[in-house]
Amino acid sequence: EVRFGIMNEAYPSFFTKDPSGKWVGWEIELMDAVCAEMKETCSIVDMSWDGLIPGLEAKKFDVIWSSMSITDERKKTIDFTDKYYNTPSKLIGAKDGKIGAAPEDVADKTIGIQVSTIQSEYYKKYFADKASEQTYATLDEAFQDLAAGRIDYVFGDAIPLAEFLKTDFGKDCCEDKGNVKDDPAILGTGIGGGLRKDDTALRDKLNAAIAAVRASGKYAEISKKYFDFDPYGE
Amino acid sequence: MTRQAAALLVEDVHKSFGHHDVLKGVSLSAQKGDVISLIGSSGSGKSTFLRCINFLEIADRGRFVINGEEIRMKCGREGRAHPANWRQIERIRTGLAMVFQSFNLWAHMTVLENVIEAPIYVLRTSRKEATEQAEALLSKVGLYDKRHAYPAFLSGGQQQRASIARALCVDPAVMLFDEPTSALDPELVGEVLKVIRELAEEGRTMLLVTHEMKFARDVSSHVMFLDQGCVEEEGPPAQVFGAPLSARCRAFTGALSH
Amino acid sequence: MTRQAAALLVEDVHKSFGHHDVLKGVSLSAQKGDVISLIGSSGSGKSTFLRCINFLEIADRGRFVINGEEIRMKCGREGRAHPANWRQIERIRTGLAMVFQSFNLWAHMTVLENVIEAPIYVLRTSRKEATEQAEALLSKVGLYDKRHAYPAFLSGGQQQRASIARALCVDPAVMLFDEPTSALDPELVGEVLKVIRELAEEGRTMLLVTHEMKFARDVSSHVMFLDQGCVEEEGPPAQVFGAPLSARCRAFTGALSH
Amino acid sequence: MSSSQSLLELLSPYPPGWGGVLLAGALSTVLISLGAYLVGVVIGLAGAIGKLKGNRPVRFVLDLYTTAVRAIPELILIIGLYYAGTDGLNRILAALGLPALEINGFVAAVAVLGIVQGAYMTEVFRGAILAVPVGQIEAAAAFGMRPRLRLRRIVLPALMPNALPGLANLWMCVTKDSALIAVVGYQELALATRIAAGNTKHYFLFFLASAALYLAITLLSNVVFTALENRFRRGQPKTA
Amino acid sequence: MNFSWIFSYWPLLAAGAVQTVLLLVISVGFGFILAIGLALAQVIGPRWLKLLARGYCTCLRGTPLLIQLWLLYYGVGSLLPMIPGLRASFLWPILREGFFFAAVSFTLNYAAYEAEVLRGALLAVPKGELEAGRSFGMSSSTLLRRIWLPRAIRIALPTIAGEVVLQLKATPLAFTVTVMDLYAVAYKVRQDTLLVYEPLMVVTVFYVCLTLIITRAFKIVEAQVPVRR
Ligand SMILES: Nc1ncnc2c1ncn2[C@@H]1O[C@H](COP(=O)(O)OP(=O)(O)OP(=O)(O)O)[C@@H](O)[C@H]1O
Ligand SMILES: Nc1ncnc2c1ncn2[C@@H]1O[C@H](COP(=O)(O)OP(=O)(O)OP(=O)(O)O)[C@@H](O)[C@H]1O
Ligand SMILES: [Mg+2]
Ligand SMILES: [Mg+2]
Repeated sequence: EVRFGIMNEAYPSFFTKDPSGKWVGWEIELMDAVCAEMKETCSIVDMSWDGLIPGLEAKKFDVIWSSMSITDERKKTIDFTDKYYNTPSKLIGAKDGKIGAAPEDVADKTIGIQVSTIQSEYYKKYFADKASEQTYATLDEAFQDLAAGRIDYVFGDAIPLAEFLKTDFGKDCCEDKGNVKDDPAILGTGIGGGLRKDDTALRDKLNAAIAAVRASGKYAEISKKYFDFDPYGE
Repeated sequence: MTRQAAALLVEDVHKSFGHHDVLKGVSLSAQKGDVISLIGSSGSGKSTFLRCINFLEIADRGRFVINGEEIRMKCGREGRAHPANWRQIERIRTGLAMVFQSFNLWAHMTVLENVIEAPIYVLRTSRKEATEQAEALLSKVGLYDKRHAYPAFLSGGQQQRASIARALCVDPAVMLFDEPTSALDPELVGEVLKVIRELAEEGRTMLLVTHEMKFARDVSSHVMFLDQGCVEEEGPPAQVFGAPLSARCRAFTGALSH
Repeated sequence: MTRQAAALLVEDVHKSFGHHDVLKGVSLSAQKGDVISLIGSSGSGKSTFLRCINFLEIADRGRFVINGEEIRMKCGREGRAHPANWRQIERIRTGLAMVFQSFNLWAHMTVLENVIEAPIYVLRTSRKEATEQAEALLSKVGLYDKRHAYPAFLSGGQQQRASIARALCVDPAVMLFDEPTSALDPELVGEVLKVIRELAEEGRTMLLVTHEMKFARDVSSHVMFLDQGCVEEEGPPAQVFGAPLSARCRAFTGALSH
Repeated sequence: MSSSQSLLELLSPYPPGWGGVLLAGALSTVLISLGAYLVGVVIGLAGAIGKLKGNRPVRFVLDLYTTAVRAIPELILIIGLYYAGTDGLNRILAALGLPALEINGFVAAVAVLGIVQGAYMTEVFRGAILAVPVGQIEAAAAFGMRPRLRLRRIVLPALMPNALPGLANLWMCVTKDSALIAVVGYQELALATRIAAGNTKHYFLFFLASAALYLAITLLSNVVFTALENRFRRGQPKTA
Repeated sequence: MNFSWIFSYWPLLAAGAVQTVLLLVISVGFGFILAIGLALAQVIGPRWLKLLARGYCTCLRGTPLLIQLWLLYYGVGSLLPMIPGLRASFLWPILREGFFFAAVSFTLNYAAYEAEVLRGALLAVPKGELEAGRSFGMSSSTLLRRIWLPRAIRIALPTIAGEVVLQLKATPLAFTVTVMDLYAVAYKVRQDTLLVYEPLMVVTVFYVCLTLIITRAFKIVEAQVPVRR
């Protein structure tokens, strides 16, 4: 049996509980597909973010499957599977007609970024000398501040940003400023499952299953239900 | 305001707690320098009467002239009287001092701090002056070496003496003593007697509740015997103790000697 | 244990608070039915002595035999003695009763509840029996109609009477009275005198602190005069009040009559 | 899709409405809080008595307890106890050749919150006991009451009026602190709210709804606390 | 245990510690003053004021601080820019900051809790001691300043110390309105490195030090008046 640790908050499209307490979302369906591929029974253990790493280490579950970005810094602490998705990063901002996500577009503006994300790293490299940063615990808070005019841009993962622009709230105030220029060194590592350092057997099994799901077309089939593009990235 | 400016004039005080009528029309008039003793059985309303005079209890009915100034009253709901102006009460209280039956020392202050509190913060005396005066008073009541102790660490008699010193330190024109010698030994009672006589000679007016008939006889110029909320007997001590008119008073004052 | 089973035997009690030596070797021995009065100036350590006897204060040194049972002590740090077994103390206290100088009624209970508390929860009397006994006692001290009042709403004398009733209700072999008549009027003092005499006749032992010399003379079989932590004079009342040996005692007992 | 749903539908107690989730969350909030609170009261009383009556080592340990437990973030306590604690325990058990033990997350959370509450309550009770006139306790002792009886019959009723406001505050706190239990995978009101809000993006609706639920819990407990206070303040004359 | 990250994060940590202390001092300081008013209103205020103060305390104690903070920051805060001229005024840089809102809502919340404690303490002061003050002609304000409050605060000191520590533990919520207090910095470190314990331990050490200072200070105040036991 493989136990999957998932954060017990809502990250719609990827994973969330519905009112009846059932787990739904792209990442959940992918998990099921991967499990089927591995011919394992799978169960979900949900925890708050704070409980994920200790839960993993205390063997309450075996793999973190919760949209966790793979970074070098994190690799020092836990192991990761290969990426299973990687979405582009984009800027959204107040409606003013000016589109553009290059460093010169954000000069003298304030950008809201979720704490400790790859976008935060990207900001340091490309925007830091031109714009100023405002750190948020969650993107939802950044959206609200953007709507209130406290900040000028939100910089983050394309999918939740697009979701926000689809809501009544986001539609009225803000618009898509475009994706930022890719930097594979920072943005390219993607999202993977987190594992205990010594659990190489499971890692290899998961990697194989992810690759198989991707190859079999099952991955595209699941993605089509949620997105109008391929979340795997290039 | 009143005939020959009575230092203290109280007329027809009524006070009840719930259905219990404690005072049923008590009157009193004192000139400057008078020492009036209030005697009566336990629960007869002596403390309540004293507390009505400085408005710690508000009498249901009654007229009060203190230090020649009449307290303005207004009628509140339920037909009870209320002071019209609390400022006036506060001002008048600065010329009054009270020694409580249960002392009521401020527990968060040392004896000395207790004594200098009112002079400094009510009368606005300088701290130095108040301290000097307080220390003199504390020496007088034999509490000088306990001046830095907190009340909780004092014996009953020491607390009572601190409470007396505290009342004396505000230099009041009218003093209300509620059983000021109940916890004191005979020697100290004698001292307090001396102090009260001195104060009377200085022209201060004193109202004194006591259960020690001998003390009342020695110290007072006028004695009132309170029984069941009424003044049953009053007059100079010689009369009240020597030849009381009412049987009740005779029984009470005679009770000591059996 | 001791010659002819003294009801109360206390030997060489020392007690100091900080650097202040309050008791410097006080001894006392009482037979069943004795009434011993403790007199002395305020702050001389009378209350402290009483409190040492039922171990509310722990004497630094001393030997205690209460109701014929010796309290086992052990030496703690700093050379101070401690009771070896608190259980023993608790057991012995059930045969002791105390009237406090400051009454110490339990504020969250009515007078009646105050009185029946110890009989019910310590002596395990039935509530009905305790209530009956309590009501009889409250009638005796004239507090029957106040039995459902809370202490905060009582006059000083009423509180003191409640406190006396509370002490009497546990039917104690030894009673410690700390100025039990300080807030009472002469009539009630007479009543208390009667009660104490009755209790003595029943064979109870009483230790009584008082400032009323007349009361002490009337009630006691033995008087001790405490001065500066030592017993300065003791003997039958006739001797202590009539022909005291020490000058200090003469001055003290004579102080009343000037 | 969510925006088309009416607000009432969103709050309906049956799926797809989120009302049921919130109510279930509120219930577990109350349960956890009650559990922790009771543990806290017991620890607090014992701690206060220990601090006032105990000897030096006892007082030192209790000082350490109240300072450390109050200072350390609850999160680290609960993670420490639940994860590292069970880990360590099981390692010891394994070394002794015993089967591993599974500590229930709920129990762990209640224990941790209770221990934390106990630290605050120790101080609340200590202050309240100190405000009881010492003479009343002495009177109880003088009548031969055992310490336990003294506590039950005299000290407790007398300290309650002084302690109740602080105790009420702690109750208010624990109902909100119970959100912490999410770390060990339990869903109470705060988490339920976040999930509902995150799912539907109707933040204000759900935060107000949960605020209303918290307020309802508070109003209910206020009734209890006020009744208790009135009862324990009987016999106390009105100030002012 | 791995603490190597401290070297790259220490400026952030220091700034975070300052924010934490500032939030604590501001909310406790102003909150206490407000609490005195609220407590007095409940004890001696006229009926309407009593009800108002009681309602305030119930609402602020009854709802999570997080929600209050959000209502203030996202609700009131997003209305502020609509006040004409405010955006241009010198106040804007303060009003725009999450810190301002965090400080305000912490103060309001702390006041509600503290008021409850003070209310109980004011009622616990023996009536006779107040009467003694009145009988010397103390005005209500003098009585309050010299007798009633000092006495009440003494009674409540241990509880007040607890409330201050509780307030310290509440400061991390400020992160939800973008204030990078010490806890937020630790959170960032944990997100960056996925270390569970080490960043929290740094916070813990800091909190323990602050708590020690708080409790020590309260102990000193408490010891000024000896209690007979
Ligand atoms: N807990 C205490 N700490 C320090 N000193 C104390 C304490 N209790 C009493 N004292 C001091 O010990 C001395 C004796 O006190 P005690 O109460 O025994 O006097 P007393 O003889 O009963 O006097 P009184 O007749 O005034 O009641 C006093 O000077 C008092 O200040
Ligand atoms: N606040 C109160 N509420 C209700 N009844 C009260 C209150 N204060 C006093 N009483 C009652 O009023 C009566 C008179 O009380 P008061 O204190 O004036 O008596 P006193 O003459 O001073 O007696 P003592 O000599 O015992 O001190 C008593 O029966 C008492 O029970
Ligand atoms: Mg009286
Ligand atoms: Mg005494």
